[in-house]
Amino acid sequence: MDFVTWALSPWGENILIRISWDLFWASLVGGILFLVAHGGYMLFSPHHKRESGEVDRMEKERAGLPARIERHSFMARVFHWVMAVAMLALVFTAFLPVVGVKFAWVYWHWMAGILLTGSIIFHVIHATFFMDFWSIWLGPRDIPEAKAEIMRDFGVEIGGPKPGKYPLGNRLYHFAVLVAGVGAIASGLLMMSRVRTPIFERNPYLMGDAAYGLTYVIHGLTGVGFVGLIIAHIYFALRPEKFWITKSMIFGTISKREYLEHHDPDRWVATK
Amino acid sequence: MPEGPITSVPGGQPGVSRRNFIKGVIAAGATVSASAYLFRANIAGQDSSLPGSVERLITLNVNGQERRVDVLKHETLAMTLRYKLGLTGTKLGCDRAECGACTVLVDDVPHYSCSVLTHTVRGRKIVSIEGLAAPDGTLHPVQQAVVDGQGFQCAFCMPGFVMTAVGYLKTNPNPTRAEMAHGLSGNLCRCADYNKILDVMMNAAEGMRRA
Amino acid sequence: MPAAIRDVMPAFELFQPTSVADTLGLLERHGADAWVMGGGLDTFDWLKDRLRKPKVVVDLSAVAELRGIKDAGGGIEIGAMTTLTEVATNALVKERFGLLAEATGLVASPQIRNQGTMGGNVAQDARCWYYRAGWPCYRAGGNICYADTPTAVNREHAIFDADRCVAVNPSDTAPALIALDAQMVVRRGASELVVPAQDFFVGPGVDITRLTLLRPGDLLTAVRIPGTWAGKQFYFEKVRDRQVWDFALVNVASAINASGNAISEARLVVNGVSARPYRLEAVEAFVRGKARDEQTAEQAGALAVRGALPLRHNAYKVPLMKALVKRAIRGAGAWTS
Amino acid sequence: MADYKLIGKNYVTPDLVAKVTGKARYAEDYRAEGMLFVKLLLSPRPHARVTRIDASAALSMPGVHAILTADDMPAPPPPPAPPPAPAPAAPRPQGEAGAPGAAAGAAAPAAAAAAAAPAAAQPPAPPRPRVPAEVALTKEPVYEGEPILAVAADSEDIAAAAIERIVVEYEPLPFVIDPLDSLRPGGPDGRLEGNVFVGANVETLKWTAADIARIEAGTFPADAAASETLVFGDVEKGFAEADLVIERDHYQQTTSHQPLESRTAMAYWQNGKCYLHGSTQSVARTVAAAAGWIGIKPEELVLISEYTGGGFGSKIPGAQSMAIPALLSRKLNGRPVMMRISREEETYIGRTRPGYQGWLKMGFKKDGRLTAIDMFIVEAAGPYRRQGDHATSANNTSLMYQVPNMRFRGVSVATNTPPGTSQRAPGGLQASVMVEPMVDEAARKLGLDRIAIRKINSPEGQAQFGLAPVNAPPGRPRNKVTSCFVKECLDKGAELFNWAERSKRSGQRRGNKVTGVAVATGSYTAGSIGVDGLSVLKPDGKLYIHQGIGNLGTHSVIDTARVIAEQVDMPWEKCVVVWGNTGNHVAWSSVQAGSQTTYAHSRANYAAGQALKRNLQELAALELGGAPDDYDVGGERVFRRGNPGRAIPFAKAAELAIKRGGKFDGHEVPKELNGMTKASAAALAGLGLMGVARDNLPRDGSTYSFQAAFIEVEVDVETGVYRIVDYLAVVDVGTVMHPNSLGGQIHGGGIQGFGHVRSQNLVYDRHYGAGLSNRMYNNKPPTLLDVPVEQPMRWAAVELPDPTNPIGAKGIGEPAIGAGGGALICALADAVGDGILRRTPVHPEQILMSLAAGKPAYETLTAFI
Repeated sequence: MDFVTWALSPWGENILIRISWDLFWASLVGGILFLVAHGGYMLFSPHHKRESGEVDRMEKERAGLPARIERHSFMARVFHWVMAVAMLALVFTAFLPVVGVKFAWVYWHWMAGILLTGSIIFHVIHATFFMDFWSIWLGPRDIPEAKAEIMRDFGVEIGGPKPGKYPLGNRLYHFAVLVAGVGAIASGLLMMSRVRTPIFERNPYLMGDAAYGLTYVIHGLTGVGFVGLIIAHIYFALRPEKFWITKSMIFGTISKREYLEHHDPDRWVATK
Repeated sequence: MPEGPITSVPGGQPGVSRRNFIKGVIAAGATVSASAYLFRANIAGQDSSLPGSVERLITLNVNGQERRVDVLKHETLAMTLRYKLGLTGTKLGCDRAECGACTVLVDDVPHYSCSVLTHTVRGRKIVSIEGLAAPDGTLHPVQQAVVDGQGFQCAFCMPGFVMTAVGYLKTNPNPTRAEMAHGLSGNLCRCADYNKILDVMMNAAEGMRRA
Repeated sequence: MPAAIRDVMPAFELFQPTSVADTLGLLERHGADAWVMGGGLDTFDWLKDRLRKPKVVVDLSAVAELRGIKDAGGGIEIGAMTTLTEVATNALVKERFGLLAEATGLVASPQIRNQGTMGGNVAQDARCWYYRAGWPCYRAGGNICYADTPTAVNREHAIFDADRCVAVNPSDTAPALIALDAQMVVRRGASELVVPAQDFFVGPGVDITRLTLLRPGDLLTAVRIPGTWAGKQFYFEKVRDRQVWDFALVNVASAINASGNAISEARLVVNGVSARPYRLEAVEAFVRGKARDEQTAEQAGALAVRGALPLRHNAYKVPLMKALVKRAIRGAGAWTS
Repeated sequence: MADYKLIGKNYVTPDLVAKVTGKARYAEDYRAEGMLFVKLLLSPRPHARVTRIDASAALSMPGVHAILTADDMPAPPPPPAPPPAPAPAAPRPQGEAGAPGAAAGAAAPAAAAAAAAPAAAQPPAPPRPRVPAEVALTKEPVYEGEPILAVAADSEDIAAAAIERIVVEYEPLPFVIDPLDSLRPGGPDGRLEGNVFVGANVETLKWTAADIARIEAGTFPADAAASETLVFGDVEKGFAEADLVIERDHYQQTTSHQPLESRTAMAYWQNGKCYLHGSTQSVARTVAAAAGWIGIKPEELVLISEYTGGGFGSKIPGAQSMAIPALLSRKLNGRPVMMRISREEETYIGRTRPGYQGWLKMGFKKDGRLTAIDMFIVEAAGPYRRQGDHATSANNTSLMYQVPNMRFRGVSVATNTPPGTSQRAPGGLQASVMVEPMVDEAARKLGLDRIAIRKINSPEGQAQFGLAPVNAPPGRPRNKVTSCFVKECLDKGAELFNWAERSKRSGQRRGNKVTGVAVATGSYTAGSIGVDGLSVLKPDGKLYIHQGIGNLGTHSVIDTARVIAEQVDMPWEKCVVVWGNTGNHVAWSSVQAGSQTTYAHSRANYAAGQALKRNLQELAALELGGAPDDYDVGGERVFRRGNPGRAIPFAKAAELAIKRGGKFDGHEVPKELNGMTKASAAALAGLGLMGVARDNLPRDGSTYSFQAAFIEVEVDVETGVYRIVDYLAVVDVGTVMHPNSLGGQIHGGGIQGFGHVRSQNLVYDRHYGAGLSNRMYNNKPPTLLDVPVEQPMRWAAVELPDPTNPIGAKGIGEPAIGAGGGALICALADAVGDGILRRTPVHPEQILMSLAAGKPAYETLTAFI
């Protein structure tokens, strides 16, 4: 398996062209293997949910809470789904031709890229000014939470910290998407200097061969990264024990019990 | 030729000495030393049981003679004529089908011999410039017309032009000057003696009609 | 980095099958290692430049069933290995489809037509000089089009439908075949695809590394021309720098069915302007029912070039194409009077 | 005109049957036992330094025998010094091996440049770096495709595979493709030593930002700094007197010579001598050059070049690359080594005609008389040395148009493109293509006939011409020609072409086709002197004529031999011409360039014929009594005048000469002969009666030939496509020696001129400095269908002998190309309008786009596109 593709420049030098498409297959297979493995484990493993007693107690303590608690605002949900559509469009327009489905994909790809970029700019502004910006971030205080999660997955019954608005897995995923997304968008924007768009003056010599090679490799790596990430995301969204989150991304709210069961009300103070 | 060089290339299969194989293969008149020109062992191997597989040792009909020749799979007719059969009258001007100096007749039809695999013309009648004149030295009417009109300058293109003219005149024995020009247009003359070439070839057409 | 050399053909194993069945067997057996060779004129360039080093070359010259021109009920079928000279001089082709005979007669040079084949001419690769130099451009699998940069020399390149790559289709016969509603017969393993000529060609948006839909292992066996356009009015013109060897800067093929002075149906195809032979369906629709006169021709020319996006050195292709389309509507002879 | 038996008659050259039967052997047609094959590794970069070569993987391959690198090359001889003073002689001393083109303006010292240039562009102070000589293999490649190393192997297959296993690392260096880029402040320099060639030196010259701004606005900065300035008269005064002044920017492309035979060579060593089979224009003159490249003495080299597949100036003394097989063979104990040069390699290493970016201004009186010409040319010289084309263009113009005031300014820019050298009428072609359309424009603006405006300015008789450096001492006489009959050409052509009627077709339109009719002139040097003739009359009754000239296709190697036969009335069937192999003892010869051969060798052979005749006369006097002058030759005998019975047959005379020895059979030869001739004479001594002499005939002035060309074209204004309908050339080449050959030269030159104007081109990607037109279908030499094919091309000669040549002959090859090219571009302008076509090659789109825009609608000054 090759990781990258090289070519000989007009001057006879080895130049980086892009990643090897072997990596796409690796990511695809890796993603599928992960979900098979995870699904299998979840079926047969001794992993533990939290005890319901604690939740019952909290429900009593916090009777004032409304029955439905808004987890994702309308704008946040619109953003998520727009981004999801853009992301899927990007991945499919990128990789269908690789697997042999030939169509004129470039236009749709960069258009989807623009849509994604736009939606992310919206998201950054929205998150900064209208949401709890830090709720999605990772930090040192997540370590005990991570530890507890892992212990539970290995069948150890343990209490311990609950997440705020976003469970740790959510936040880890967000972080991965953030890194891959920034990489994909930045490299993608640079790559648009090599195709005709109304947005950029085409100039394939904007950077040197090596810089473009690196750009293409970053774009490729983030692209195949998304293949795995998307597989994992969809998988988890469809898992029964996580389905309440999926529903909340559609309808916006969760029940009081879900709220108390999965969140630390002190870290995420429900407003409604 | 040096004693039995091992003619393998790295990355390919182990080579074999071709020296003994070649002995007696190269037909009379060929320059043995030049046969080293294209020596190389097969790289993809040979499974003669497959349909369409070819032997290296082939028979060519060149200038009316049957010639047994060892021909590599990737050898062009121009190379076989020039380096295996000693027929250096066929010239290589570009080796890329864009000058016409290497034109020979294959079943009376002008072809760029630089762009024909020798294996493709097995069993077909090949005529090069050396095969035009009669055995007693009497020139072909086209050759004679060239001589009579002091045609061509450096003449590197001449064998190709003559062969093209011979082939073309078989399809159109009575061409107009413009038709003749189109017939000969696949040959380049860098001395640009085109006008005189057309003159002598029009005379050649007449010479052939008389002959 | 190792050095490059652009001379001396690399060695390969040669197969000269005598039937289509054997050919397909060889192609299946050797997969992507096999290179199909027709007349060889495009092939030798790649091999002698050592830019392609196939392990196996399958030479079609001995496959008799791929040769010849057959009468097919008002239309004709041309075997893929029929030489261009045969096509250009064949009585049936000249009688029914003079357009194709004329286009074929203008390909390259007499010797190339004597050897080059119908199949080879339509399936030939792009001639962009950057691509042919072996540079790692999009078409070669790389990530750049060297012909579309601020300093590129792109006089011969595309004005339509460029998608990253700006190479053009170099064929003279392709526009004629599309104008005649020809169909390409392709063997793909056990199946036979019969594809309209127009769909046989693909643009860079769809497949940037190939000009046609032929994949490794595919074999173009024949070109079928239906009787639809037999004996109709045709026009072909090729503009090039030198009247021999050179590929078209722009060429045009038209087939017109006219009753009296009115055009009842038309086909118009231009090549040398995009990576696919460029069929002018809008113009065909526009001229339908119109009088075949100067005014229609003029308007058709203007309509034809709508949407053209020239590069730095090929803006001339716009007025040139306009003029050729105009002439193709007016028809042969009309313009010199 | 003298009554000749041979001269002026058509005949069949003795090499023709060999050519037409395929028996003629060119360099690649030789075979030798154990022959190895060479492949070259070429630089992928336009300018770099080789930092590392690892050939171990290649050398370990079975069948690979040796590698040759720059380290194996002998030290090059020091580059020739520029002429001490700008001689008012021929514009190009086509001469010395490897360095054609040190022209009159070459030595223009810094002062000249300084005088013409604003202070800002003062050339740097001495010492100026000299240009290193070109060597066949290099460590500092200065153009893409320059050979770095060579591999010898059992086969080309193995050699090619070996090349692909060699690792070469390069340190990139700045490079120049478009000369104007190099003249920008801060622009790249084509050589480490500088960017502009001045004489034998490299200097640095940059234009001002204002100059560059003008280029970017699309006009040539005619007041920018020049590195060379030549003047005659007072150009400002001339323009002040003018009633009409026209100025135009102008571009001409760089073209590759593309001889059909590439510079293939084969070599082996035997008994301490190197036997070299190569492709060269001149044989005798190649020996010293090739020996120098190999690093041996000329006596150690046997050069064989019986047939040469064209050169056009690119193989004047062979090619540096010939040293490669010779040196590889020496490494391999003399084993034969064949180096086949591919077409792509030929395009890289096979030389070019320098391109022009320039400006021309001409002033005319109302009657059409020229008052002043001002010319500024930047030439793309390639990486190795100054090309004199630009200065030669000025010189030629000052001859063709007898203008009282003229100035030339020029810059010869080092470009990292294939090396420039003379190409058929270097500077002469470009002069016609540049000047002729402007003369036509003036004629139209002044309401004058186009022949009339030429005749009023044309030279005649021993016309003077030439420019001089601005600091040249005053009162120095100008150059002059030995004869000139261009007006006669114009008159004769006008009649044969029916100019009065034909020119009325100018601009006539039929449908979309417009007719253009034009006339143009061309001129070029047509020979000089200084060579030897050698012949031996043998007892077999045959006359052996030993020619040191190459057989490059002009037939002059045979034509000039007939001069000796003519002197002694020898039947041509009994003459044997020996040529093409220095092992066969040939005479020192002129370099075959600049249309030299016919003129110079008819003189040398005339001298040899006279010596032969004198020897026969003296021998007869000794044998039969009386004085030598009592005897004459004829009918293969030397006989007593008035008593033809007292005679010695030639065969007998040869025997007697051997008996008598001394000067009769070549044991004593004139001291003034060149060493090569002496050595050949010594080898032939005792074999018969010898006639050997040096050309000491008088000569005053420079010899030039002239041509007037008449043409009709048809331009399709809808597509820009055009074709030539009719063509007539009338030449002043003195006495016609061989009509069929002359016709070939005239039309061959004319068609090459068409090729320059209509299609031939070199295209470069300037980002990578890489050639895009290495293939013939991209660099487009003219084809058979680019000439008139319905109506045969016609030619005629005015046949007025040159007084300085004993038979009245002048060279014939070069004026034809300028006249042909000039005529074509004039006819196109006649059809589409003045001032539109300022760039060659004239592609269809220039016509198409410009007609639509009503002005030039293309890049007028950008090079290599």
